[in-house]
Amino acid sequence: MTIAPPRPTTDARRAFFDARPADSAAVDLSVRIGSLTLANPVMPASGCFGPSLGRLIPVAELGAVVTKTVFGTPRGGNAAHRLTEIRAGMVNSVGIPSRGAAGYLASQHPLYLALGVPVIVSVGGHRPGEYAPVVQGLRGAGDAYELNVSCPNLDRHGTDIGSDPDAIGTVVRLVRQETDKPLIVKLPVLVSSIADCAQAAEAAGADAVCVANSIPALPLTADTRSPVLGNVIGGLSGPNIRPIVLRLVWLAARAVDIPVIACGGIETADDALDYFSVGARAVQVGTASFGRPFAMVDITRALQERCLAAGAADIGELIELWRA
Amino acid sequence: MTIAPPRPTTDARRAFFDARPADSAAVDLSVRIGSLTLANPVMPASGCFGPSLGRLIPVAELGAVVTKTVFGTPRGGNAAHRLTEIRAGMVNSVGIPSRGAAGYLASQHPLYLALGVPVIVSVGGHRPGEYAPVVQGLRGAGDAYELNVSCPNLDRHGTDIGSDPDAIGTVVRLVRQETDKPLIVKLPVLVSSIADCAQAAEAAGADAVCVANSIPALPLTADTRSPVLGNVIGGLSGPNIRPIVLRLVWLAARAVDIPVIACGGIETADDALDYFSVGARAVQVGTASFGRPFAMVDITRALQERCLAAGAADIGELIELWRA
Amino acid sequence: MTSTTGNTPAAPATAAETPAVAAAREDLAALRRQQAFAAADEAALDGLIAVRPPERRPRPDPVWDDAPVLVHEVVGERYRRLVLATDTIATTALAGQFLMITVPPAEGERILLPRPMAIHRRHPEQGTVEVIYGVAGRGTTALADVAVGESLLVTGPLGRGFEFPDAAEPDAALPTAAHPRPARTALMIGRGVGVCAIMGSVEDAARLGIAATVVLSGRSRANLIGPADCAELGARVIPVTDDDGSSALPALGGRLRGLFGSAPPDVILVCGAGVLARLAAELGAEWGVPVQVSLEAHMACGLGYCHGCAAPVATDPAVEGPLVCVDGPVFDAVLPGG
Amino acid sequence: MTSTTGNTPAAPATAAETPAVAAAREDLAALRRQQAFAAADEAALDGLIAVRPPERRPRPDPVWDDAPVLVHEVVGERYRRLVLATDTIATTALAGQFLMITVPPAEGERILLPRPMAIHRRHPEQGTVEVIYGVAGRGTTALADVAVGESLLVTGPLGRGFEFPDAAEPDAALPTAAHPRPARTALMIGRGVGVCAIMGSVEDAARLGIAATVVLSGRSRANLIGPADCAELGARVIPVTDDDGSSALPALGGRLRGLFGSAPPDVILVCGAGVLARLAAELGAEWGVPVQVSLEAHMACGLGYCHGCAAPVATDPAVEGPLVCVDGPVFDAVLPGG
Ligand SMILES: Cc1cc2nc3c(=O)[nH]c(=O)nc-3n(C[C@H](O)[C@H](O)[C@H](O)COP(=O)(O)OP(=O)(O)OC[C@H]3O[C@@H](n4cnc5c(N)ncnc54)[C@H](O)[C@@H]3O)c2cc1C
Ligand SMILES: Cc1cc2nc3c(=O)[nH]c(=O)nc-3n(C[C@H](O)[C@H](O)[C@H](O)COP(=O)(O)OP(=O)(O)OC[C@H]3O[C@@H](n4cnc5c(N)ncnc54)[C@H](O)[C@@H]3O)c2cc1C
Ligand SMILES: Cc1cc2nc3c(=O)[nH]c(=O)nc-3n(C[C@H](O)[C@H](O)[C@H](O)COP(=O)(O)O)c2cc1C
Ligand SMILES: Cc1cc2nc3c(=O)[nH]c(=O)nc-3n(C[C@H](O)[C@H](O)[C@H](O)COP(=O)(O)O)c2cc1C
Ligand code: FES
Ligand code: FES
Repeated sequence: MTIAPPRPTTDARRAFFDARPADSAAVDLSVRIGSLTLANPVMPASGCFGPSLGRLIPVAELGAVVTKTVFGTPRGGNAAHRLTEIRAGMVNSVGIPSRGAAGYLASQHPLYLALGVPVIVSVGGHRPGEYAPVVQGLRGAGDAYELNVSCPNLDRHGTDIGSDPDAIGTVVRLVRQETDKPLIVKLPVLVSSIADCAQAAEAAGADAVCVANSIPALPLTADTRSPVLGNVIGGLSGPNIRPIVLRLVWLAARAVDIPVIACGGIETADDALDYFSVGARAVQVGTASFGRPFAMVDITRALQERCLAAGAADIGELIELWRA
Repeated sequence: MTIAPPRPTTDARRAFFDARPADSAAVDLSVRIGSLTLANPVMPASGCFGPSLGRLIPVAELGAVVTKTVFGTPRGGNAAHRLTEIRAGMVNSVGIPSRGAAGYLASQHPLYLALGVPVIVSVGGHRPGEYAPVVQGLRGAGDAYELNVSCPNLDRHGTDIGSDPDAIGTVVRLVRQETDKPLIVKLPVLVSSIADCAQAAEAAGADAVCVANSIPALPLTADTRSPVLGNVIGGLSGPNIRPIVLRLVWLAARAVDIPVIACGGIETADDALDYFSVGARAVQVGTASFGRPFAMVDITRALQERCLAAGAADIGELIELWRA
Repeated sequence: MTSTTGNTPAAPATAAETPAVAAAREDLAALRRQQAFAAADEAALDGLIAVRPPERRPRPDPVWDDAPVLVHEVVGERYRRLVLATDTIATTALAGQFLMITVPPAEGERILLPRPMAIHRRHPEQGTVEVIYGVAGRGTTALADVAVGESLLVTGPLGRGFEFPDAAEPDAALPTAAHPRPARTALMIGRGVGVCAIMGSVEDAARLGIAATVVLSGRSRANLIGPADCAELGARVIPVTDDDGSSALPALGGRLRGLFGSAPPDVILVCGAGVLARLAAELGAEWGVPVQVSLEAHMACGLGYCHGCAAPVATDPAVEGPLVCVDGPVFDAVLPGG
Repeated sequence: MTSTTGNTPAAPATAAETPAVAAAREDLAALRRQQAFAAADEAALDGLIAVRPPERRPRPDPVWDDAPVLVHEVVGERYRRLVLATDTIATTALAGQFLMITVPPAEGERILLPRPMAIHRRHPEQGTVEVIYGVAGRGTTALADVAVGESLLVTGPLGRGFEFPDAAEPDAALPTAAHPRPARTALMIGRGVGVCAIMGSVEDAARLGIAATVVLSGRSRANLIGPADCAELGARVIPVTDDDGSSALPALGGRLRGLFGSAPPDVILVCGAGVLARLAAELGAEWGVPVQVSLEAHMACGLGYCHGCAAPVATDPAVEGPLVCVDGPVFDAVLPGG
């Protein structure tokens, strides 16, 4: 067996890394989430990113990374199928497998740290009291925490914690006792009043809200009309949820003074600008990264280029220009 | 000026009327909503039907018709644009113009009565107490009432009445004092717990729930990112909302014993069967009628044919056959 | 979002401007022009629109049909022409009525709402109608993919069209304000695809012996709709275009005043731009002749039941205003206070 | 929903049965057969799958690339072959690794998730790879529309492929349970598009001088994937098909026992059906040779971060099980308790 000497090969990924634009002093994309300043407002959505993406895209060009939701104790995931794609969009019911806070610290956090951008650790629980112990278990790891309250509340026959403003307040207050780091509350879509939920988070001391998680849905097979997903129900994501989430972001941004981070169906800089124009201050990209791993970096670069080209110093100015 | 003698002309509408299938004694599509028996489980969604459709389709083949929502006092509609179509679906913010109960009785109800099928009058209000007076004002007209509780509750800073189980209960109890006719409560999508809402309706004496109304959304123009709709917010409808509503119907059907009427993105008999397979007992067709006015009648006919062909006596048997 | 620029225009170009920056500036300038145009067009209709008095004859019953596509071809640089075989509609449609065309699903593109389109020509003998449309967005883009031989689901004829004064009853009565004298001459003004709405009236004029003068307005000669139709129908054509400035409002108004000042037409029919409707209303007021205008609105049903197509008529907020699909698309255009 | 039929099959046909009823009955019967087949295939994997011991050599780094489509043609009756120019992947991919192919948007059809596809052939000299796929649903239907000359966004090489025992270090050590003797002969079994996953190993066998016997299974001769590839690579082919019964499990098992009973292969590699994986595991147990199987799962990322591709391996509910995209797609297949 002879081993051929390696010859230089080429691929589009390499060219993409090389095309990194120069930072322009004329454009300021930075955004503050509490005490944390992000260099730009683009980050992945929780569960739609992993350190292994660092081999495919220049993660350092993002404003931050967000981890998959970490629970207090280890959990397996749901039965297969865990995801599918239907005409309406992607539907997933991964079930948030987690190695627990200790497992995350040992095996995942070092990989996230190595990426060189702020790490926002997503934290989950199935009772309002379960979040603070996870944050405690993380022992200060992470630059901010995103509290994923789109989880069934086992104290209240399975209604989402995040659909109950009181429960949101409890979660935030308890976590606040554990950490001074910025807290982001990630809200569900199916709530009676997104304004009430966002205000509950703000009043309890959250530094930002993320609007929103995926929309619960039930995909059926075409032949026998049985559930596609092992868990029957999954979360719908992708571009078709964008007009629904745009309204929620608009309402939330009018209801609170803390920044609103938009999440839902963002694929391009235009989609991000839609959200900025209704009041978002940062964006998260989920489903789009699967088909186009470089989507987030593309958006970051395009935001800078658009501001530059329009002579706008920041995104706020860019939006004002259209409306002039 | 000479007037040409009329010559016989032909069109597909005429052929469709003529193709009316014979009723088969072997198949029973009937469904009971309280004291009312519908010959089949297919009807229009409120706001997506008018007596003028009777010129285009054999309305007598439907199980019932549902009127546009009637309010107590006359209201204009929203500013233009009142509707648009985006990739995610249709979005409307008609604003429910209404001539009030008296105006409906005088100018609309006679046209509905002439259609020869049960008339379900949709009733709206902006406070829980506003529904019963409308029903009173209808003076017994209509075979059943659908209470459209997807309206902002002016008593509670604009949160939908239908997202609050207590308010739902109040609406139903007050209307029940006015009428013995079947009451259907039409629920919104953006609620914390559809099961709680459906149970509140059932407990207060409703005969059925309709799941669900359109999903609030905010469409923006591509160029200046300004709202397309005069009212900024509109209701998203059409096939992309189906997987979201399927889950709600599944949850509602498990939560209550009264029939669940499914509404959301139904275009074909297959779509209707999806809903039947998760527990719906009747279906409403909205957006699909705009593009294919005969969609509802097509579904009714196809349900009968499928049962016949599979040797099933009713839709329940048809579904069991796949699962066997 | 805070901004320091407020309403100031984009900063002027500097020597160091890159091509990307220059392109973005041009985009922004184009957007501004378009915004200004749309705003002017909308403002022009302000207070101008009134529902027409009740019709004297019932409208034809609408039907839906699976209409085979006999011709589907590019017209000029911007438009496409469809010839549809749809016997009942071709035979019954009145001038200025419209169709709802359901765009068939293709390659996963699903268009939910039918698209309203004027009936450009009726050929009752052949049982066909013609539609001319511009590719504007998702729906018309998908429509452009339909092949000859396929069928389109169409519903029509819909709405209330243009009517010549007393044309229905040519020898009815002496002219009064409510019943002006039967039309003997007519001025039609159409711009872009708006020409399609008035072509049925050009057909009627030819049939009724009314002398028709048709202003065809568009960006350029190559993009005018209707010259051949007008020639066939024996109408006098006044082509006006943006590229030579002849379509500009003052120029066009001056020309029409010159042509008709001494012998005004008996009626003015207009479609295709709010500013043209206002010009027509001004001329109508000067000449004391009625003006009818065909309007557009986003539509879902076309039959008056979805309440989606509010006409731009100010009404009591507790009363629903007129609907473009059943009370129009043709309305009276009367100068506010006129 | 109440039902009186419960689990009884559809009523037998009567004399008065109409063609529509007969067709519906046939549909129902086909659905039942398909359900039974899918259930058997899933059940066959039960308890069979185990994660392979750690690799001795690191996997190649995945990249993404805009890969021009050089060939896109129909193969047999049911499949399509893509030749993609993607230099780094062609040069680095290991046998049994796969790509994620992003289906480009077309005519409004938006496919969000990339589709996992085995690398059927690697041509490092040309910098190309081949993929063969069947049109299954929305994604592959849209993929079939991609024209030669367009580019496809692909990510790869991904996952853990097939490995010959100690092929990486052919002269490493004496055979033990953990380190079986270096392969000199190999049996590969592929069915349908599952053949694609094993063809890289047929390539490796040719390069390493391992005698390969390849069972190609499919519905009919015209639908077999791989005969030409195997001929080119000098592998012995055993074609088996459904239409002549040769692909039936007992027939195939008997034939392989006859061929290999006295001189078993050093390894069995299998892909394309759960029931074939179980047959291979049975043969492996009889012959005392290792069996590797490549599995499918719905995937989003292909990189181990979305946790969407759970492998069918029972684990402690508090511990996440293996993922097909990074712990597989190739796993060990060991009879339960074997
Ligand atoms: C009575 C009537 C007659 C018409 N006749 C013609 C004609 O003969 N030729 C022609 O080219 N066009 C005509 N139009 C305009 C035509 O309907 C629109 O260009 C078309 O609906 C645009 O659809 P789209 O999907 O391509 O655009 P999009 O912008 O993607 O459409 C989004 C939504 O807005 C609606 N919409 C957008 N623009 C218009 C508009 N101008 N009018 C009404 N709805 C709109 C669409 O129907 C759709 O629901 C007519 C409109 C009306 C109301
Ligand atoms: C590692 C691996 C290698 C594969 N190699 C090949 C190959 O070489 N040739 C080939 O034809 N097929 C191969 N497949 C299967 C191929 O990925 C599916 O046929 C394809 O994803 C179906 O997509 P669709 O949109 O046409 O079907 P749809 O049923 O519309 O897909 C709906 C969703 O389910 C997923 N899905 C459906 N079926 C499968 C499946 N069998 N496997 C994985 N996901 C599925 C889709 O990706 C999509 O997310 C492979 C699968 C895996 C996991
Ligand atoms: C595969 C997958 C896994 C996800 N996991 C999580 C999670 O662990 N925690 C969380 O808060 N959201 C999770 N989400 C939701 C996303 O973060 C995001 O809110 C949602 O997908 C909507 O954004 P998108 O349309 O851009 O995908 C997940 C989504 C997907 C598709
Ligand atoms: C134009 C339009 C008008 C509507 N008006 C009403 C209404 O008056 N009352 C009501 O309860 N729902 C109304 N709806 C909601 C529909 O009844 C239905 O719940 C929704 O459209 C979802 O069904 P679909 O996807 O089949 O359209 C309206 C929907 C549309 C599209
Ligand atoms: S389009 Fe429906 S009312 Fe006019
Ligand atoms: S496909 Fe994402 S973890 Fe395997």
